[in-house]
Amino acid sequence: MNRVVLTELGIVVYDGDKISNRLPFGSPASEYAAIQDGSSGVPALKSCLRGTDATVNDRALLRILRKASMDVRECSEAEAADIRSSKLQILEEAGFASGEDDAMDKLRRFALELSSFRIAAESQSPDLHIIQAVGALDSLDDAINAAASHMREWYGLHFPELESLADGIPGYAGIASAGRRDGLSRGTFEAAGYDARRSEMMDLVCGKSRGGEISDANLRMVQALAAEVLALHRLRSEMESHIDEQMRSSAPNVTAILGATVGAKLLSRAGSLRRLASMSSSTIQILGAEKALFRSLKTGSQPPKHGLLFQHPLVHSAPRWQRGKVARAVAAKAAIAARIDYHTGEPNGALLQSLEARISEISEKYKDPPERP
Amino acid sequence: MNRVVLTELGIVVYDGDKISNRLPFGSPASEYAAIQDGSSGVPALKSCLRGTDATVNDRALLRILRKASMDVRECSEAEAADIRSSKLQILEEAGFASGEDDAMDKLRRFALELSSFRIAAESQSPDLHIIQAVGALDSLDDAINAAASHMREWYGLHFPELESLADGIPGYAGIASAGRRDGLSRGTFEAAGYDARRSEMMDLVCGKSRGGEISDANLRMVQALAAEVLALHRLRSEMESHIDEQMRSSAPNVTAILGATVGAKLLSRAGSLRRLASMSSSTIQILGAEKALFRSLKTGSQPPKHGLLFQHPLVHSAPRWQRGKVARAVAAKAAIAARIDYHTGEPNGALLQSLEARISEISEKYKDPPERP
Amino acid sequence: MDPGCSVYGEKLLDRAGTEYRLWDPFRSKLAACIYNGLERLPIIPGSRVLYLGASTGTTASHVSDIVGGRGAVFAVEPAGRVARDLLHRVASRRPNVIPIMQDSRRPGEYPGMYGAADVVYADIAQPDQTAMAVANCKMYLRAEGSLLLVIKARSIDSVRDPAGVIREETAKLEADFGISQAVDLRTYDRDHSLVHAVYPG
Amino acid sequence: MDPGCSVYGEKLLDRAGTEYRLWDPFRSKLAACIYNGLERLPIIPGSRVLYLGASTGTTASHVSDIVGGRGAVFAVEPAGRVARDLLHRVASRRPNVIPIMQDSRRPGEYPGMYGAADVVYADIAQPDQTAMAVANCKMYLRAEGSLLLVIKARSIDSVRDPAGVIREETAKLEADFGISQAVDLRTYDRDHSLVHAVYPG
Repeated sequence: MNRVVLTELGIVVYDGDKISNRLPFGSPASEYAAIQDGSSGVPALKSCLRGTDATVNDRALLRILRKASMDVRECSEAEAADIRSSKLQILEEAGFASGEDDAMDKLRRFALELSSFRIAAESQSPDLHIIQAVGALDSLDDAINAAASHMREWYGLHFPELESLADGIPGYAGIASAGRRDGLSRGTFEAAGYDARRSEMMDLVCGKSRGGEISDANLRMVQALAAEVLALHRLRSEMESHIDEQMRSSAPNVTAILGATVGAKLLSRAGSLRRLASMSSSTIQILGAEKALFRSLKTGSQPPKHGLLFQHPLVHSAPRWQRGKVARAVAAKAAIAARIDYHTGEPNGALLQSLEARISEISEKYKDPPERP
Repeated sequence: MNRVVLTELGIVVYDGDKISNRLPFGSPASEYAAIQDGSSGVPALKSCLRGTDATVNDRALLRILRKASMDVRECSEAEAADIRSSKLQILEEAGFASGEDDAMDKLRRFALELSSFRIAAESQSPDLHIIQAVGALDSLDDAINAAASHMREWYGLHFPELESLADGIPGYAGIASAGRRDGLSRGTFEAAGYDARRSEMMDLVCGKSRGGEISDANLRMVQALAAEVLALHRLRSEMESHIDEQMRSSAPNVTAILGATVGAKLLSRAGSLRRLASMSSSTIQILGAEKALFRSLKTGSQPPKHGLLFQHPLVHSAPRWQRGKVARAVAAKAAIAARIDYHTGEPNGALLQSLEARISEISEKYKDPPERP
Repeated sequence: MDPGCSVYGEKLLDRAGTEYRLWDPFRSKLAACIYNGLERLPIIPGSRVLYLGASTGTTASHVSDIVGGRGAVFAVEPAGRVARDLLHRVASRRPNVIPIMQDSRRPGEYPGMYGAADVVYADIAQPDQTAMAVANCKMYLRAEGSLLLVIKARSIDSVRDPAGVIREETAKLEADFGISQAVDLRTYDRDHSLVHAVYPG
Repeated sequence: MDPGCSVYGEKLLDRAGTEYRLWDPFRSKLAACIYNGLERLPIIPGSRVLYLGASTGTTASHVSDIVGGRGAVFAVEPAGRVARDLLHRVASRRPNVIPIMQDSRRPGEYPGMYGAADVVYADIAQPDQTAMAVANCKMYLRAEGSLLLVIKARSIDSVRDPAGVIREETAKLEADFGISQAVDLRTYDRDHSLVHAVYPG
């Protein structure tokens, strides 16, 4: 029985107590990392082991060998412990280091380099990018609202009647971009997205507007502002679609349970998918309600029933007395979803089904509001 | 001696107590307003008065007739009072109304129409537009800072070392727009506005960056964000230039004393040039420090020495113990400047000279800090 | 004077076929003054009221209701957003309101004004409010007419003790008026008083 | 171990030719613990310390100074921004620090770790922190080695009474360890305790 031992500096194959093969790494951190992520083929090791069975001390290496249909199994915990405690001797024996001091030195250098790789890899982790996008989305919303409010007030000096008729930001911006009142027609209003009736009303008030004239210079600035509002609005839509796409692809279960938007916000509040996956379901339930939580701890009042989770349609559309239970059910499934997404990323349809069943149960069982004491 | 009486519904010319000419207005509000703003030529009246002298009850009409070199002077206060109290009879006598009830009705309709004109005219008043621009400028600043912060953090996942090297928002945005690290060169950094030395440093760290890879989809969003930051930055600059231009043209004295930016902010806080012009110099001194003012009233502590005025270079660069006096001097001149700008809009160079003299005086007289008690 | 229309969100009530409007003392200083014990309200049906600082028309609309079809409210407010509301929501809808878009410091230039006023109601938040009101009274207020002057202490001097400011302003009237009553608008408006003064003419 | 370099802004002092670093109890829980009366610090020159939750390396840098050139600090922190600081500002500059970018829940996967530890120092803000620390001790802590476990009550249960939480967590150790001392980190960190437990092996 061969024993395959993966070390930081190379692979050693033991036949009994003797070393039968030694396969040092030219670039230890890269090659070790390649084995961990399954991208390495370890051809040299495979040819060493042809036709024999072996125990392997590392799961990633085990998977690679199994994929190549080799007869391998995981070594025992006792053996793993033994390898861990005699690491330095193994490295010296295998000739990967000239002595214990050299082994310690090489191991440290390996650790520095591998750490660097892992940090780089982590920073390309999709969840971090999603969190950035969510932050940008919130800021875009703030920017759009502020800019649109100024645009309405400013253009409103010229055409005040438009304020109550032109709801919606891109609609108003479309009209303001078109310039002075005397240049606007039903066509302009319709092009801005309003229906025939609304456009006709706008055209009517436009002719009788009591707003003041606007100078060329000021008009130019208002139109520039309106154009910017439209540009921000477009970017915001793109950002939202991007988040939706990314959530579906890198956190499919969280997306199935919470939806892309709420899921991304929870992700953002947690800081990473890893952190979200390590949260208990009660933590997830109140993520976003920290102020209310601490207040309840101070004053001894009831703790909050839900934080960001309130934005989930299932929670906020439930009758008031059911919300706590619904939030708890959603949070429980979300916690599981996050763990699945972190560890495997494979979609699991049963989760959503199970949640829907539980929600029906709640809405049946607690159909009537509780009696007032 | 003729007596010219301007009424809301037309002009009446009296020879002694008899009416010698009646000149009704076809469109009372428009024609009355045209006389008030001096745009009317009143040819009919001028031919009535040819070769005679006359008293006139309205200053605007007086100016028009004087410009045509007619021999006219203002009527006495007694006569003005008489006209005011017998307005209805005058209108009936002159045939502008069929009776007192009709006169009252016509006067009210006149008032509604003239009010409408005045409101429209006021809303095209340049100071209101400046106030809109100032508000938009503040919001643009907030939007730029927020978007730039996200851009830096997001692109920083890919190229973290850039954070400390690329100061300034348009510079960083220029680099982030250019895409992945491997596509950046010294030329990119220089094009973004950095000098040769800085660009070389950036190129160096770029090659050794420990940032993660970035997917096409995420890169596209970051680049869109960077492009938006640049667009907002450009709009902001335009807005600032616009405010500067407008302030110089419609409030030249306030601009001379306070500068365009501080002047526009004070204007914004006051709500209009009319309101700023009706403020006392002590109110102007603390505009913007209302919270501190009310706090001092509640707690009995010292009231604030300056509000927005602190942003004026003369105030914040003065030694601490001189600031109150400097702020008072600036506020005093600003109050006068606002009144001149509201009433005539004519630049007055003496104001600034007088302020500068006072500032020198303060800096001489109070050269040394007061002794500590 | 404008049935079916609520000017500032006040409740409309129907009593025996006549519509009444609830007059809110937290929104209208004149109502506050009445609540706090104004002995005699000189504004009656048929009064001609010169209203300085009519603002968006909240109180002016109630004055319009009181003076009725034979009275008149000359509502003075400088052109601006506030005046726009006054025009659209009050003056254009009520046949007895005449809007005058002018600064109260220029009483000689009130297009639409005619005759003398029975009452001058002045609610202007400016440091020179009292002098302004007096000038308007001298030009328009009939003999034995009333001045109802709202004194806002903080507009006149934001640092001094309000009671002292109010006393001082009231004293400025004594030269030309007989002071009838001074009502503190406490509960509804802090550091405000309304002075009822009669003009001998 | 890294002269001339301040890791977290701490003061560097020169005494008789040797550079010392000021150890701030408000920044480092181990320092706080010593200030609050830790009787015996098991970390000595030459110690091999497995540090779970090394964060940005504030405390780890001081441990590195104590254990010196013949000791080792295996600093475990999952890859991320915090770990990046640990790597650049502490691990890469100190020859006795070995960075291991891994979740402390996976002690079997610590590349760079070798041999047994004399001390396991665990400062992880997670609900299952105690179980995590115990698993690491069973795998790496030598007989008669010490566990220094920071217990953060709020991370374990944000609603319960902290003292109760700390008692409960300490009780979980009693099965496998001899409790040497529990130090309240009050003044420096609210609702935190550091427990010194000895592992019989």
